[in-house]
Formats: sequence, structure tokens, C-alpha cells
Amino acid sequence: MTLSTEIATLPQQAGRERSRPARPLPVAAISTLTVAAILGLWSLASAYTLVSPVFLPSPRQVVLALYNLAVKGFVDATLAEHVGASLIRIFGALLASIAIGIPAGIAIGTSRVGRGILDPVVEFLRPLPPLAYLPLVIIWVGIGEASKITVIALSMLPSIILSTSAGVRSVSKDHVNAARSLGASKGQVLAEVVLPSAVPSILTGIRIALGAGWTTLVAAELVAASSGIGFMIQSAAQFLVTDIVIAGIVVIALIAILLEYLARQIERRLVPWASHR
Amino acid sequence: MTLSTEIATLPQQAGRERSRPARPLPVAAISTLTVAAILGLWSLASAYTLVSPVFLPSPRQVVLALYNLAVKGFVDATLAEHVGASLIRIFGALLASIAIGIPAGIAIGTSRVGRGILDPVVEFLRPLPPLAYLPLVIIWVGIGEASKITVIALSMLPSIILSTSAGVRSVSKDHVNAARSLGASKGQVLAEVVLPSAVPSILTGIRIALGAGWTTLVAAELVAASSGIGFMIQSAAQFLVTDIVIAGIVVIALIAILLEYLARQIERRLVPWASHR
Amino acid sequence: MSILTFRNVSLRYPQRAGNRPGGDVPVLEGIDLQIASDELVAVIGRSGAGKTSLLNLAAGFIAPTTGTIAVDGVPIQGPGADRAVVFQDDALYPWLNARDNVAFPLKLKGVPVAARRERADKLLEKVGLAEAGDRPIWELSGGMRQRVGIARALAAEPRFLLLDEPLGALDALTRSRMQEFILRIKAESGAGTILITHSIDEALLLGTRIIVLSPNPGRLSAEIEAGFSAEVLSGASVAAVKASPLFKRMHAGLTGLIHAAPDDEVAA
Amino acid sequence: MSILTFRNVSLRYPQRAGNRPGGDVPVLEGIDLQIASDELVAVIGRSGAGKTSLLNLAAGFIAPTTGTIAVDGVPIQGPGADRAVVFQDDALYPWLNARDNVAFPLKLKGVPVAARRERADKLLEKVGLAEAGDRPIWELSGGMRQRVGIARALAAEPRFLLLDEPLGALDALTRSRMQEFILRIKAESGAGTILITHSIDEALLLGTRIIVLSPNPGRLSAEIEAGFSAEVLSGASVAAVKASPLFKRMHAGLTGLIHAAPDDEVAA
Amino acid sequence: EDVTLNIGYQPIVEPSRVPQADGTYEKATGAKINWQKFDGGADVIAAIASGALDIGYVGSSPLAAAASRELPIETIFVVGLISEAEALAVRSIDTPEGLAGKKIATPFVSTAHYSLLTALKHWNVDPRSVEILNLRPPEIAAAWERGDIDGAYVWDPVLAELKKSGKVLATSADVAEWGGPTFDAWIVSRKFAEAHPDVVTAFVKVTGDATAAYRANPDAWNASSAEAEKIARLTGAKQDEVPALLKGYIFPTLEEQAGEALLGGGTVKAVADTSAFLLEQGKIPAALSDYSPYVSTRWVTDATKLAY
Ligand SMILES: Nc1ncnc2c1ncn2[C@@H]1O[C@H](COP(=O)(O)OP(=O)(O)OP(=O)(O)O)[C@@H](O)[C@H]1O
Ligand SMILES: Nc1ncnc2c1ncn2[C@@H]1O[C@H](COP(=O)(O)OP(=O)(O)OP(=O)(O)O)[C@@H](O)[C@H]1O
Ligand SMILES: [Mg+2]
Ligand SMILES: [Mg+2]
Repeated sequence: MTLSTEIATLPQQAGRERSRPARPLPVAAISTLTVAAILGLWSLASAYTLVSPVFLPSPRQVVLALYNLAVKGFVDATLAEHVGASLIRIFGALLASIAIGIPAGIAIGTSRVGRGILDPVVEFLRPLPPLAYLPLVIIWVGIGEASKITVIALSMLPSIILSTSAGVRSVSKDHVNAARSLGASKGQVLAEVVLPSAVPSILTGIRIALGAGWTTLVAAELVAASSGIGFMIQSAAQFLVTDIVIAGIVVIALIAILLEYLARQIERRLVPWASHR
Repeated sequence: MTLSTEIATLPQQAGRERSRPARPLPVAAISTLTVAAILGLWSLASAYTLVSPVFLPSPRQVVLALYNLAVKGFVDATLAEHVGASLIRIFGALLASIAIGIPAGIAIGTSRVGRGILDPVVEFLRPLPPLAYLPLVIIWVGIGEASKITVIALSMLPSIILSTSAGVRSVSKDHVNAARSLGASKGQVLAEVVLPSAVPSILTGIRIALGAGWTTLVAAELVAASSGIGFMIQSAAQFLVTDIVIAGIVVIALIAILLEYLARQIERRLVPWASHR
Repeated sequence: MSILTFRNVSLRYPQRAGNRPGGDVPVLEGIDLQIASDELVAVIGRSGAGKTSLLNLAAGFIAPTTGTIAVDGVPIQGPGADRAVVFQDDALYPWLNARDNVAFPLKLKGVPVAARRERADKLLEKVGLAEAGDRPIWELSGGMRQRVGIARALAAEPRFLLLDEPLGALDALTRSRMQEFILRIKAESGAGTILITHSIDEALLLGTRIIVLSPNPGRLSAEIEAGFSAEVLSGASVAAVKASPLFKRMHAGLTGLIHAAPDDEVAA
Repeated sequence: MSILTFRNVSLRYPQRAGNRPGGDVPVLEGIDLQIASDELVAVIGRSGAGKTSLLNLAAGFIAPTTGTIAVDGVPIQGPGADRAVVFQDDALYPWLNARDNVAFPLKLKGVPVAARRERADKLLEKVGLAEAGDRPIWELSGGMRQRVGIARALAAEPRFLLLDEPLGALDALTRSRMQEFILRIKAESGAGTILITHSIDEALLLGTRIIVLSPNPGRLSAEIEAGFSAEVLSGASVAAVKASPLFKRMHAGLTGLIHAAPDDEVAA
Repeated sequence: EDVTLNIGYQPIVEPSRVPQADGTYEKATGAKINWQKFDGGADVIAAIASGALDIGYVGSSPLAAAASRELPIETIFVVGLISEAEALAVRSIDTPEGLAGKKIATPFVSTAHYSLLTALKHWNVDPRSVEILNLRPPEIAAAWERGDIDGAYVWDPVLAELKKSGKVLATSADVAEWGGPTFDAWIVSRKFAEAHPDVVTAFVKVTGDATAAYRANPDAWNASSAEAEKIARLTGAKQDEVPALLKGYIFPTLEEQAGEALLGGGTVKAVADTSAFLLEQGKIPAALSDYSPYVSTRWVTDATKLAY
């Protein structure tokens, strides 16, 4: 994902820069400009009240709401508490789905029996809408933290399972054969060759899973939550406190982007070889 | 994804079958057995009322509910009408997100400006919970079909954009260079080389997007729907008609599995070369 | 008669992580070279000497750091249909069958379907693959794919043909047949040809001129005219040509030239 | 002294789409072969003759359709540390640095970290890469990677070394140095070696015995003893050895044997 | 003139489902009507504010929230005063004091939520001593089944499910007496009301007639009646539960609407009280001094005069 074929600029990849006099803007600068432009449009839209402020508060109002959230809180908890509660759920769910999904993905990727048993289960779980199975989750795991974590984990599981099994299957046959001819047992082949090769794919799966987890946060926090970003958004939406809804959305997006950035960094540290094979 | 390294059975891949006397069970048979086992457990669980029938009706009841749904319908529409309404929304959203996502993915994958502008937008949209932005969608696009399609499309877009840009970036540099030295213009390189190479990745993205679309179906049909599987499930849940809820879940899973199967077939027909590069 | 000219060309890849610190690494320096369309210039040199870089410059895939590359006096502005490349690993399009791969440059030119089909079939016949038009390329053996690649390059009717180790992974027999084939194609198409090869035998047999590239940075350390290709074309047996004292002397001389270069990695 | 024995081995790949209809395609038939641990058996033959298949059988990656393959009379049950393979495209683990790649077989055996580090460094020194231990393998050149692969195979202390075209993509100089290196390693380690090569020169220079595999289905069409490797090891110059009449006669003979095989794809 | 009327309804068992099923509204208003189903008042209000809806069905809590945000809406008809339909059902708790330290669930921001808080205030039970959980009705049923909660303030049919193994501590009828009435109402967007007053009047008239029909003979709407069938078909409720569900509300007739107890004064006070309460709870940023602009007797008065 880091390699890019800049079709428009291929001839400039080496040596003298033929047709471009100035150094091009870095991608980060363009992104910053984009964000600034969006904020500008938003400010204009609310300045000229193109949309009722009840439904599109100005950026200023949202920042104010964020400040109030941080200082005074909303629905009996401060922003930090809401974020903390949600982060614990997201990471709890991530741990759970890693603990279940990686072995399941390995089973699907390495054995026909594993594939036969787990493939239909995964394909069944993948499209299920969380709102539909919420009562079933409560019946089985109750209304404690477990239920929220379960709902989030169910949305994360498929991508972790699928990316693990894809990673496992893409292991080079030569790498496996080499290990076996160097004396590796089946377990050693799995631990020393198959798993390391699958790591880049698993990391990609985890990044996708994190995104999916955030999208089910509000649904998960419909269940007997008393704090959490999703709960906060939900409560605010019911009372038309739109500035808090938007502040919540912004907070989710910022955290998710931060985590994505961290994940990409970790990926670069952990598997520098992924771009070299 | 079709290539599998069966570590446990590598030595048997050719010639005489060394240690295995009988032909192994095909994967499909194992899957059928798995489904049968799950149905069996479910029957037992409801026969011994391990779970109250209000929450887990027996398979027989669900089949009966399906029959009644098909013949008499529920909340003023038959099963076929509900399924039809939802399929139109899912496919409408799919078309919309293909129409937007593929060009966006190409822009991200081929140009730094495209990446600079669109990457933050995609990363912002990816984690957003549909339940959080539902009121905003109503405000901006109203309560017609457009709002439902928008909600579903928003959940589909990221995977289509990301897989398109990944596909575009993975185009072989040699393939691009070859086309250019054979006289291709920039547009021709895009149309004749970059896009065809990205097709397998785009198809994978569409499969993932379909799964994501189904998971937001209930949320999308929370608002101002008068038919649809998600609407049906939601209405039934309000009045604790659990057999219909489960029947709806089963219908969603079956349709999704069928579509996944079709997509894999299309993939095999359309890009037979994908497994040969 | 077209002429491809390198004038005082040098190339540095921009500094990257892993390269030596302290500035860009010079890869090619002071390259002056002319290739006319009746020539086949064979380029030999150690691994890492800059052979592929030279070819990429000629193709226009990369721009030189200094100097100019021109065709008939007009500086090149990037890749173009006048300089077709045959890649070492074929670079055929897997989503097209053999015929459509060959017809690809014609499609780019907007030639109608029927006409390009006919032309592609003629080219496939020329490279001995008359039957293979409808086959997906992954069913073809390495040698067959290489020939499809050459047919595709010829379909572009280039003024120059740039071949990067096109016979690298073939066994002795298949390789010698492909060598004869390249000679014939070259003679027929009249395209000026640059052939990169690891084999001194091959360079001597096919080249009208042989260029030795010495590494660190890559410079033209020798240029030798050779006439063996004319002999082979006029019917002499390859074995007889190789057995001639002149061939042996030139072989020994070129081997010495390559080995003479300063040592780098292989310290064993 | 160990012995690797093929007894009446044949191999058919199961019928697949794209193969000729009417049953499995025979790839190898009636192979009888013995390799002692003081031998270096060079295998030559046309592309598709079945050389790689033969090596895969010896390695235990695939099982023969009929016949047995045994080490010292014990039929092999799959791959094992007694038969280490060096792959054409090295098959090093990119997530390990050069040293850890070499130490990999020791790790499998449970050798403690310090001991395996020491042993790996010694092996790296042997293959002339004393400095490269900490480097990620993607920073190494082709020749360096090939040597790491050989060091890794040696670390397993195999009784047999199976080499599949290990020098395929190297330039002439690097290749000749690697040839000398393989000869020395073979002599030191005392492991019986199978070397697959496209080059008749290489087979003659390195092999104590040369086997010609003829295609469709693969059979042993000739087996020739050769003593040039002993000459080279005892100090004779490679150029001199190649210039000897015996070498030339054998070279011509082997070339004839390969070319004599019935024709298939290359119809140009 | 061709008028299109967008109505947002909720799947509540009440008499106006019958004219909705029969197409009576279309006939009386002469408009083309799009019926849109919603599951919560907040979405109805968002839709009205965006102009997508003209008339909508909301509970008193969302109504108070919308009015406090000064959205251009008007209450035109009080559908029903919630009485037995919503109640606090508990398990192994006998007195209000016993609620302390227990887990009580309710759908937040609903009329039930408001009633629960009002009841606690009436009993002088500190809401903070009770663990109040936010759950939607189907999830309340599941949590009750599992024994995860000790009680819930919720509506039918989940309430009926809870009553099977629990007892009722208070109903909304009780809470109304304690000064916290809750109700459901039809509201209209002012813009539409100004443009098409006759349509709104006709709408109110039909709704009033349906209520009157039910009030005239409630027992005729039994489980096997055509009315019950129509209500069940539109809402998804089980047909044999419809009569019981209807009994949970007090449906005022058209004549009673304009009275002092309802649109004529009581409703404004109820909305103001609810808003004050929400403000105290920190749910809305500010309350208004006067809520009378959001309630109008004009439509019920006009409708009474209307005759076919
Ligand atoms: N994209 C690049 N960035 C930086 N350095 C490069 C790049 N491509 C090649 N080089 C360096 O330039 C030098 C010449 O490389 P080039 O590929 O032209 O060699 P070559 O003669 O074709 O070698 P070979 O026979 O191994 O193919 C090498 O030292 C190589 O490391
Ligand atoms: N997995 C396989 N399934 C079916 N046929 C195969 C398979 N692997 C090899 N073959 C066939 O077996 C024959 C021998 O292949 P092999 O790879 O052993 O040849 P080789 O002598 O190593 O050729 P080369 O010199 O090109 O590497 C070929 O005709 C090939 O098409
Ligand atoms: Mg090169
Ligand atoms: Mg081979």
C-alpha cells in the first residue's frame, strides 16, 4: 500500500526533473488544505444559515461543545470518560476478535476441515445487522460490558478471520518447502514460516477491523450503557443537541484516524520486509 | 483466495497418495455437516427450552414464520416485497458507491493530489457509525429512498475506494512502461492497463462492500421505510415477534451467501487470470 | 535510416535510505553513443553495471541527470512508440490472450478490430506461434511468451527495439533457436536494436557492435565491431562460427574486459 | 558414506484442466539412480524435461507415483533435514536478517541463541559474507542471497545438498566465482550433491557425474563420469580445463545428447 | 389543486390506524398522502424540520425538546394520554424505597423515561440511588428474561411480558395524577399549516372521528374485529393483543381536545413542565418562558365545525 505507481509522473522518477520546475506539494500539505477547505465551506454554510443551526451548528459551536464536553461533560460523564469507556470496549473487542479470529483464520487457511466448518459460519456472520441480533446478544451474554464488546467484536471478526486466512494461504510454497527440508515439524512450519508470512495481511485486517468496530459503536452502546461516545451521540441526537452529535462524530473520526496512523507506523516497524517481497 | 497451501497434506499433492487410504471428504460436504449440526443444536436447545421461546423459537417455528411471511406477509408486505425493497436499496447503493468509489479510488491510487484530497475524507468516513449520522442524512437528503441508499452506500464506499486504490497501485510498473513504449497516451494507460489490472482487487472490494451494506440495512430502514427486510425485523422486534426476527436474519444471511457465491463465480469468469499472475 | 543518440548522458538515482550517505549515487557517467537502425548493439557488463538503466534511459522510462537522448536529433520526451521494449520477464497482459497482446499497440493506434486481428495473426505466424493466438498467456511456456513479447513490440513498428536479457532463463537449445530468431527478425524489421545480455557468446553471435559497460559509475569501457551475425545470417553454422579463432580471440578479449573492472561485492 | 537411491521411480501429476485429456501426464519414468555422499551429480536436460520434478522427489516435496526413494535403504517419508534444498529463487525468509536465516535450521533443532549465532556467523564467514549478518536480506544482491541460501542449507548439516539452478541469473564473472565456491563447499561439507543446471559447461566443470534427462516422459538418457572438478580443485585454471580436448569432446557429446531429444514446442 | 401530504407515524396501537388503513384520510383531505413509519420522536422531528414531513406523531418528551429548540411546529391533536400502557414493572421489590440500588431499565428520552423520573421524584427516591439503564423495549424483554434487570418502565407488549413474572409499581395513569402527564400527539409544521389549513383541519377531523368510533364502543374492537386486523397489519402487533394495547391509553375525543385539560391549557403546562424537567436533567440547553405558540386549539375547533 505504500508503493505507488504515479502514472502521471513516471518519467520524473529519476534524475533531472524534466517538466516540473518546482518541488510538488507534499501529500500531507494537500490533505491539510482539503481539511481547511471543508471547514471553510462548513463555516460559510452555517454563517449564511443555509441549514438550520439546530441541524448544522457552526464549527465554532462544535468547538465550544467540545470544550464544554471536556470540562463539564454531558449525560453525567465528561468527554474523557466517554472516550475512555468506548476505547476500552473497542480494544476489548479487538483483543477478543484477535484471540478468536487469528486461530480461526489459520484453521480456514491451512486445513480443509477448518475451512469446511468455519467458512459457512463466517459467511453467515458477515452480513448480519447488529441492530437485529442485539436482543439475542443480551439473552446470551447479558447487559454488562460483555454485550457491548460482543457486538463490536462480531463486526471485527470477519475481517480478521478473512485477512488471516488470506495471509496464511498466500505463504510461499518455497518457504514452506525450505523449512521442511531444513527439518521443521508441522508445528514449526506453522509457527516459524506460515505465521510470520501472514503478519502483514493480519495487520491490514486489524486496521480494517478497527474501522468496522467504530461503525458499530453506537449500536453496541444502545445496550444499557451509561457512558461512551456512542451513548453520548445517541443521547444528544434524541434531544436534538446537534452540536454534541457532531462533536462526537468528530471525536470518533479523529481517534480513528490517529489509530490508523499508529497502525501504519507499527506496520512499517514490525514488517519492513512486507514491501520487499 | 482460491489457491490454498494445504500444509498438512503437501506431500500428497502429486503422485501416489502416500498415507491416506480413502478420498477425503470434499469441503462442501463438511460445510453441509456443519450447518446440519448447528440446526440440530438449535432444535435441541429449543426442544429442551434452554432459552425461552420468546427469544429463540425452534427451527420449525422459524420455517413456519417464513412460510407465513411468504404467503401472508407482515406489516403490510409479503416477504418477496420486503426482500425486493431491500435488494433495490442494496443494489442502488452498490451502483452509487461503485460510481463514486471507483473514480475516487483511481484518483487516490494514481495522483498525489487525489490522494491528498480524498485520503482524509475516506479516513474520516470509514469509522462513522450510521446510527450517529442518521439524523444528518434525514436533514440533508430527506426521508425518501435516497436517505436509505445514502446510509447503505456510505458503509460500502470505503471498501470500494480502498480496494480500487490498492488495485491501481499494485499495477505492474513493467506493464505500464510496456504500454507507454508501445505508444499509449496517459488515458490509454489508465483504460487499457491500470484499470484491467485493478479489476480483481475491485471485485474483492465489491464483495466486502456487499457484506458491509447488509450490516447497515436495519439502520437504514429505521427511518420512514414501509417495507424492507430491515424494516420487517425492526417492526417484529418492537412487538417481540421473534420468529420473524430470526426468519429475517436467516433470509439476510441466505441472500448474502448466495450473492457472495455469485460474486465468486463472476470473479472466476471475469478474471481467470487473477490466479495466474 | 534513423539514429538514436546518447550525448554526454549521466544518471544519478536520488538518494534513498540504504544508499551510501553523502549524496546521490552515480550510476552512469559520460555516456556517448549512437545507434543506427541497421545496427544491433549488444551491451554486456557486470551485474549492477547499469545496463538496465541504460535501456530505461533509451526507452524514456527515466530521464537522464545530464545530457540528452535524441532520435534523429529530436530529444525524446518520454516513452514512445518509436522505441519498443521487450522486457526480461515478458510483461505481457494476462487479461488478454496471445493475439490480443500482439494486437495491443494496434488497438492503441485505433486500428479497426478485423485489421488488427489479421496483422496480429501474421506476426504470430512469423514468430512460429500461428496456433497459439487464442490461448491465455499463462498456458504458454517461457519461450513462447518471450516470442509473443517480441511480436507485440514488432506490431508497434518501432524504429528501435530495446531487448533486456530476453533469453535469460532458457535452456541451451531453446536459447540458440531464439538467437537465430532474433537475428532474422532484426534483419526483416530493419529496426535498430539494443540487446542486453549476460552471455558473451550471445553478444558476439548477434551483435554488429558490442559495448562493454564497466561499473561504479557505469561508463562505456569498450566498443567493438563484430561481423559474426552476418556470417550466421548468410548460412554459416553457429558451431563453426564459434570455433573460429577470431571468435575465440574476441571472446577472450571481452571476458578480460569485463573481469578487469574493479571488484565489488563478490569477495568469495 | 550415505547413499540416496531412486529405485524404478515414475511420476505423474494428476490430470488437471489444460492437460491433455485421457489420463495423467507422465513426467518421469523408470528412474534408477544412486548418489553417494562423495559425489556431485549434475543434471542437465531440456526445459520441461523433469529436472525440478526429480529434485522435488529427492527432497520429498512430492511422492513418486511408483517406485521408492531411499536414504541408506530407508524410504523417505517426506522432506527431512538430511536433504537440504537450495532454491533457484533463494526462498530466504524476508522477516529474518541474513544471520537469522542461516541460523534458522539451528533454531528448529532447539540450539540455544548464543550457540546458533556463533555457528551462523562462522558459516557466513565461510561463504564470504562475514559483514552481512545484520543486514535485511532485501538489501543483498542476487549473488549474496544465493550464498546465504547455501549457508542456510549447510547449517542443517545435511547428508545431501539439492541445488536447483542456483546460478541461473548471474553474470559471467559472478557465476564463475560461485562455481568455484560450490566446488569448495562440496569438498568441505562432504554432502552428496545434486546440481541442476542449464549450462553444459557448468555441469562438466562441477559434476563428478553428469546425468542427461530426456523429456516426454523424463528418462535418464545418459550418465557420464567427469573428472574436471578434481582438476579445478587441485588448482588447474578453469580456462585451461575448458580448453582441453577432452572437455570439448564431452561438451559436444552432451550438446548432441540434449539436442537429439524429440522436438516439442520450439518450432521456430 | 394537488396537495401532497407527508405524514410520519409510529407503529403505535391507536384508533387512527384504522382510517389510515382504509384510505379515509386521502378521501377527506383530498391530498395524496405518503405515510412514513418512524420508530422514535427524534427522527420525526428531524424529518419535519428538514421539510420532509408535514405532519408527525410524537410523544410528549421529544415534543418538549423540539419546542425548546424553537422549531416551527404546532401541536394539533392529543392522540392519547398514556395511562396503563406504560408502567414500572419490577421483580422482588415491594415498595418504592426498595428501588434503591436496583437496576431499572427504560428507553432513554421516551415518555416512559420521563414518567420514571417523575415517579422517583414523587416518591422522594434519589434517581442517583437507582441504577437507571438505557435499553430499547426488545432488549428490555431480553434482559428481564435473563434476570439482568430488576425492573423497567416500558410500554406494551414488552410491559405485558414483564407483568407475567413481575408486579407493577406505578403506571403512567398514576404518574399523571402526581403531576407528570405523558401523552402522544400529532404535530404539524407551521409552514404546511399556513399553506393548507383545510388539509390540516380535515386530518384532525378524521382522527377525531376514529377516536370517537373507538370511544363509542371499545368492546366492539375485539381481537377478531376488522379494526384489530387493520391495526395489526399496519403496526406488526399481534392481532389478539390489540384490544389490550388499546386499553392502555385514554383517547380524548375531538370535543374534549380544546378543553382546559388539553390543548386549551393542560398541554402547554405539560410541555412546559417536561421542558423544565429536561433542563434540570441537563438534557436540553435551555427552556422557554412560554410554550403556548407550540400548541393550538384552532384545528380542533375548526374540525368540530366541519361536517360532511
Ligand atoms: N530505482 C533505483 N534507485 C536507486 N538505485 C538504483 C535503482 N535502480 C538501479 N539502481 C542501482 O543502479 C545500479 C545499476 O543498476 P542496473 O539495474 O542498471 O544494473 P544492470 O547492469 O542492469 O544489472 P543486472 O545485470 O544485475 O540486471 C545498481 O547499482 C543499482 O543498485
Ligand atoms: N504441478 C504440476 N502439475 C502438472 N504438471 C506439472 C507440474 N509441475 C511440472 N509439471 C510438468 O512436468 C514437466 C516437468 O516439469 P519440471 O518443472 O520438472 O521441468 P524442468 O526440467 O525443471 O524444466 P525447466 O528447465 O524449465 O525448469 C513439465 O512438462 C511441466 O509442465
Ligand atoms: Mg538489469
Ligand atoms: Mg526447473
